[in-house]
Amino acid sequence: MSTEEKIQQELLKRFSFLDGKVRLQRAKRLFADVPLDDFAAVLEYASRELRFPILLTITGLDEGEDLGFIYHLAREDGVTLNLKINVKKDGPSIRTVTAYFPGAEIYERELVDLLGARIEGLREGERYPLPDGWPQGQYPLRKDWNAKALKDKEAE
Amino acid sequence: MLTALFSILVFPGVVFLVAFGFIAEFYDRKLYARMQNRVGPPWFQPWADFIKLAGKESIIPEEANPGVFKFMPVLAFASVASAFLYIPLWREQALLSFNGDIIVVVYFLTIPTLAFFLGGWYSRSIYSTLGAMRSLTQLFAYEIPLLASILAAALLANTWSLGEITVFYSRHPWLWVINLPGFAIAIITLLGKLQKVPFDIPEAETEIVAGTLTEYGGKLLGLFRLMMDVEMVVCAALLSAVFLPFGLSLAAPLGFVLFLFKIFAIISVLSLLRTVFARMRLDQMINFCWKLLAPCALVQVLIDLIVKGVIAR
Amino acid sequence: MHDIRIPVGPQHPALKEPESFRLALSGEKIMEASVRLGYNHRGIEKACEERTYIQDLYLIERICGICSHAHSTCFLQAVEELAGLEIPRRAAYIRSVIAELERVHSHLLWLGVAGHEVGFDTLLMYSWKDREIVLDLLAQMTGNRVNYGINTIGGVRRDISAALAREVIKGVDALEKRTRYYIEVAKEEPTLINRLSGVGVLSRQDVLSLGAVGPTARASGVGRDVRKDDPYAAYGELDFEVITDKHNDVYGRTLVRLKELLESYKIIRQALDNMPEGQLAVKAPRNIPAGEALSRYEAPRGEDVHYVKSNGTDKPDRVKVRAPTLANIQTVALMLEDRYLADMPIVVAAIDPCFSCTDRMISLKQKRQRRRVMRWEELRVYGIEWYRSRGVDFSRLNNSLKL
Amino acid sequence: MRFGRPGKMIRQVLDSLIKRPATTRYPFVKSAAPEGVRGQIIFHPDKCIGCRMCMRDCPAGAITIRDTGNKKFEAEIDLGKCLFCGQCVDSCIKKALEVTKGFELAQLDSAKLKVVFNAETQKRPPQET
Amino acid sequence: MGLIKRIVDRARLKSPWILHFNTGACNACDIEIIAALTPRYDLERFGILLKGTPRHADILVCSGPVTRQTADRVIRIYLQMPEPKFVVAVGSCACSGGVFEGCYNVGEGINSVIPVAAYIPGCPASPKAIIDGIVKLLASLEEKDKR
Repeated sequence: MSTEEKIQQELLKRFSFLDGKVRLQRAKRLFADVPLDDFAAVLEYASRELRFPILLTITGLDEGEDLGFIYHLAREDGVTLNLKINVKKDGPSIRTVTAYFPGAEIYERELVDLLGARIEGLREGERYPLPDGWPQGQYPLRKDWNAKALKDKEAE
Repeated sequence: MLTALFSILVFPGVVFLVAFGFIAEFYDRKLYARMQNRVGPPWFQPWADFIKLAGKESIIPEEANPGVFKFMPVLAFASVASAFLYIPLWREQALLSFNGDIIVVVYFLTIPTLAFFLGGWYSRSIYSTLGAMRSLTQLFAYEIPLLASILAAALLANTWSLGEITVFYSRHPWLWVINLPGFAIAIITLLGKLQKVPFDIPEAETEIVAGTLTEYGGKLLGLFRLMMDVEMVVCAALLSAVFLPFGLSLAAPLGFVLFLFKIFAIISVLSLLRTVFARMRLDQMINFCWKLLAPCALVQVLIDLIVKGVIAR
Repeated sequence: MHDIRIPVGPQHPALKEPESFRLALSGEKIMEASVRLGYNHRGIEKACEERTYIQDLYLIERICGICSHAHSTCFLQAVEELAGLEIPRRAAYIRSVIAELERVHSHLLWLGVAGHEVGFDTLLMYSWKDREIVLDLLAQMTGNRVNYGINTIGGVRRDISAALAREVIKGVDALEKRTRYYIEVAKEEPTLINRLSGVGVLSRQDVLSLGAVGPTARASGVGRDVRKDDPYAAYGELDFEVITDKHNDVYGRTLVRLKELLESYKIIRQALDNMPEGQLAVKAPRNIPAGEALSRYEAPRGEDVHYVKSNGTDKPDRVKVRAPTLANIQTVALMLEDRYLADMPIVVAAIDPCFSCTDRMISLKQKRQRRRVMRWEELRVYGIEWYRSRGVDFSRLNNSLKL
Repeated sequence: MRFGRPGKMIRQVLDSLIKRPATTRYPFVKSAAPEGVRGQIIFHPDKCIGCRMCMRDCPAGAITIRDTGNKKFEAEIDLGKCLFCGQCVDSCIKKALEVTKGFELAQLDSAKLKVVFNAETQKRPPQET
Repeated sequence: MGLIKRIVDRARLKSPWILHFNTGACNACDIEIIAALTPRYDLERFGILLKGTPRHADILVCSGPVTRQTADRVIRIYLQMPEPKFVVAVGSCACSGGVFEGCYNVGEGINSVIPVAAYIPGCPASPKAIIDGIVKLLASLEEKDKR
């Protein structure tokens, strides 16, 4: 019963709606799909009780009509837990996690810039990583966007 | 009249100084490079730099005051060149000397720092303003120990004229050994005056781009760099005259060679210190100068007074 | 002294790379600092989605010129995990040797840059002269001084012959002598120590909350090293210690990096001594089956994280790169507050930023009074803007040049 | 504020004054690049069968293979784009591409960066670029 | 007058001061440029100094494909430099956008923004290649002066 399986059992015991959604891909790699509205509770539980103090990064995915966000959490002994949530493209905005991980501010600002995610509670600051002259509403990492769209937008 | 003109314009005057300044700069850069295990620049490098800068288009910033901006390098160079006339090269007698010319020489050598300040302040760029402020604060740090150590030697010789100082020390050969600590302090503070590495804070390349010289380019920059070389030669000559007074009664050619050797020795020490130290922060430099150098310089003055008292009886 | 705002960069002798800082100074003290990056943002993640895995390999390798092997190996571990490939032991050993040689050349490079930032150019000249030994070894082993291109999907492209291994051991011995000399210099040269100690202080608590990684974290006592926590390539079978330090400042980071060099030499000798026989690479399919993988790697600057999602074709669906400097850059604003302007270059250089990895930024932290900075005003006071208000006014000129 | 014993590097700096400088006088003394270094990529038109695998795998799109009639091909390698990574050499099943150690490729006008390899350039010896 | 012009031209070739700007490169070429100043290659024997401000520089050494944000910075720096000035593009990215061509935030190398005098291919261009490029540029200027 390796530590990863112990963590998997604790997660399933704590949150019943997670069963069947927590995958152990290989040693030290746990993947879990979490519904949006319970995400805050799962994150709170993982970072406090399960002792995942490090947020490696947040990956943004464009999955057709909704946006996927994967929060990669890690522990001192190397086990990583990747929590995935899905949000409709024009659906509700998500809460910022800077309360638990102050370092997440950059990752969230990048999501806003490159994928057009709406994150509330994010502090006001410089845009990142796109240049200032970047036209509004152009999200480079969206599947339906490509460099030519930008060139002809600038041509107008 | 003609010989006076000749000596002002050519021999210990401007032409000799410019040539000697360039040779000194080449020697300093070559030694610096060799100590870093590099080959270093060819012999004509300082000349090529100066001529190239003279050939470049010089841009006067719009908001800068053109008068002051252009005049500062000329003022600095003039003051440094005229300081050289009062320093006895290898004969006891300098070209011009009167009682109190040591103060005039030290005053002339402070004008370049003032020129840096005004040049930097009037070129209106943030970096050069910061550089200008730094060069002034630095002036107060290194000026006191430098002055104290030079005047200590003068006090012992009981005169304010450079010529008489050298005469005094050549008559009492063993007295200049007492001034050796003063000589060490003078060399360290000289690094501050010439803005060499441990104290090149106003021109700190990695912090404020090029400090006071950020806005200067072309001819004016060339003149400023020439002024810094000449200042190095003049200060080295001043220190060698005050602290290394031996071998002054030799015949002209041998005396001149000994004089050159003394100046190159001082420049080698400056170059070695420049290679081996990291740059100090402004607050560290002020602490270092006030807490360590200034007290030592005052102790040096005390020693000289005591020795003078002993000799007088 | 009124509050003057000094923009530094994006073109600045201290900063090898384009990033611009806006420091609010009162006198010599920095009251508040903001970093504006994004100059290096090239849109690599989007480009990865439009190219095949083989082309991506060379693109990912050029994210950062100094830690190219880090990014390429990290990316390949994810792709090999997706394709279910088990790379031969010899390839894993060769990857570890090249990784450690890259750490050696990166740390020597940082030592020189740190010396240059505090005006100690002799240290730059000597440490980069020694760095040439490592670069020659790497050029012989991989074919290029940097951006080695020794990795391919499923293993490595070149072998390390016995003669080459002896050459490497000879080079490593010479470098070990030089590194011990640099440790002595770092411990005894007072002008260097005064400029490094007490600067860029980062407490253990700040490291944990802001998530700093690599030597920056280890210098504050947080012993986090992916080679030990989540071993990859051949690190599971090699023994070495994780160097930590209690100084919490730039001086501590210098010592950590220098002692890590000694550990790297130990690892290289071990890996070369018991290098297993076997083939160099496994045949890799052109189309990678669908799936997602996360891979971590201990780059010279800290922990490098790659996330790859594949959809069965020969082009990845999503590649996410989190470079180590991104985690460390957050601590720069914290370290810069109420320090001297003269410390700014060394504090920035202390985290050994690699902005080409990151092109990230941190937010402007308004410390005391709330200052509303106008949008247009902010655009004008910008990086190189202070040239504009002097000399020729370029805004009229700009539109005449083709952009 | 530590004063301690300054000038730790004095001994090292002084004895490099005596030693020969570590500079290789490059343009005047041509020293060969280390063994196995990847320089300019050259193309042998006779071996090429026109499968264009190299064009597909080139990360920078630096090589273009053109058909010059009756199963003969010519290649144009754009040195401005080429990364000298050698992936095309590995992907070429007919070994028509080869890595050399040439690195003096600087040009003053960008047109000269595009090097064409075909039948008649084969006869001329590879001129010093 | 001819003599003075020839002397100034020769001096200009013997003391080319360089200014380095990284327009979004992966900093491999920047390291090689600085490595060319260190003891093993030592650019100072050609009289080359690395200067911090465009006012002092003659040659602008650029590395990296011009990203959108550095585009107008490069132009400003080029305009700040006093005549006569030259631009050297180091590395494949600077010559033509290299491996990053086609990325949305990247242009096609330095010559799409400012006139370039010499191109040095290589990824990264080794210090020897950089020295070779600068020597070729200086040699071509020498011929131009003679004519």
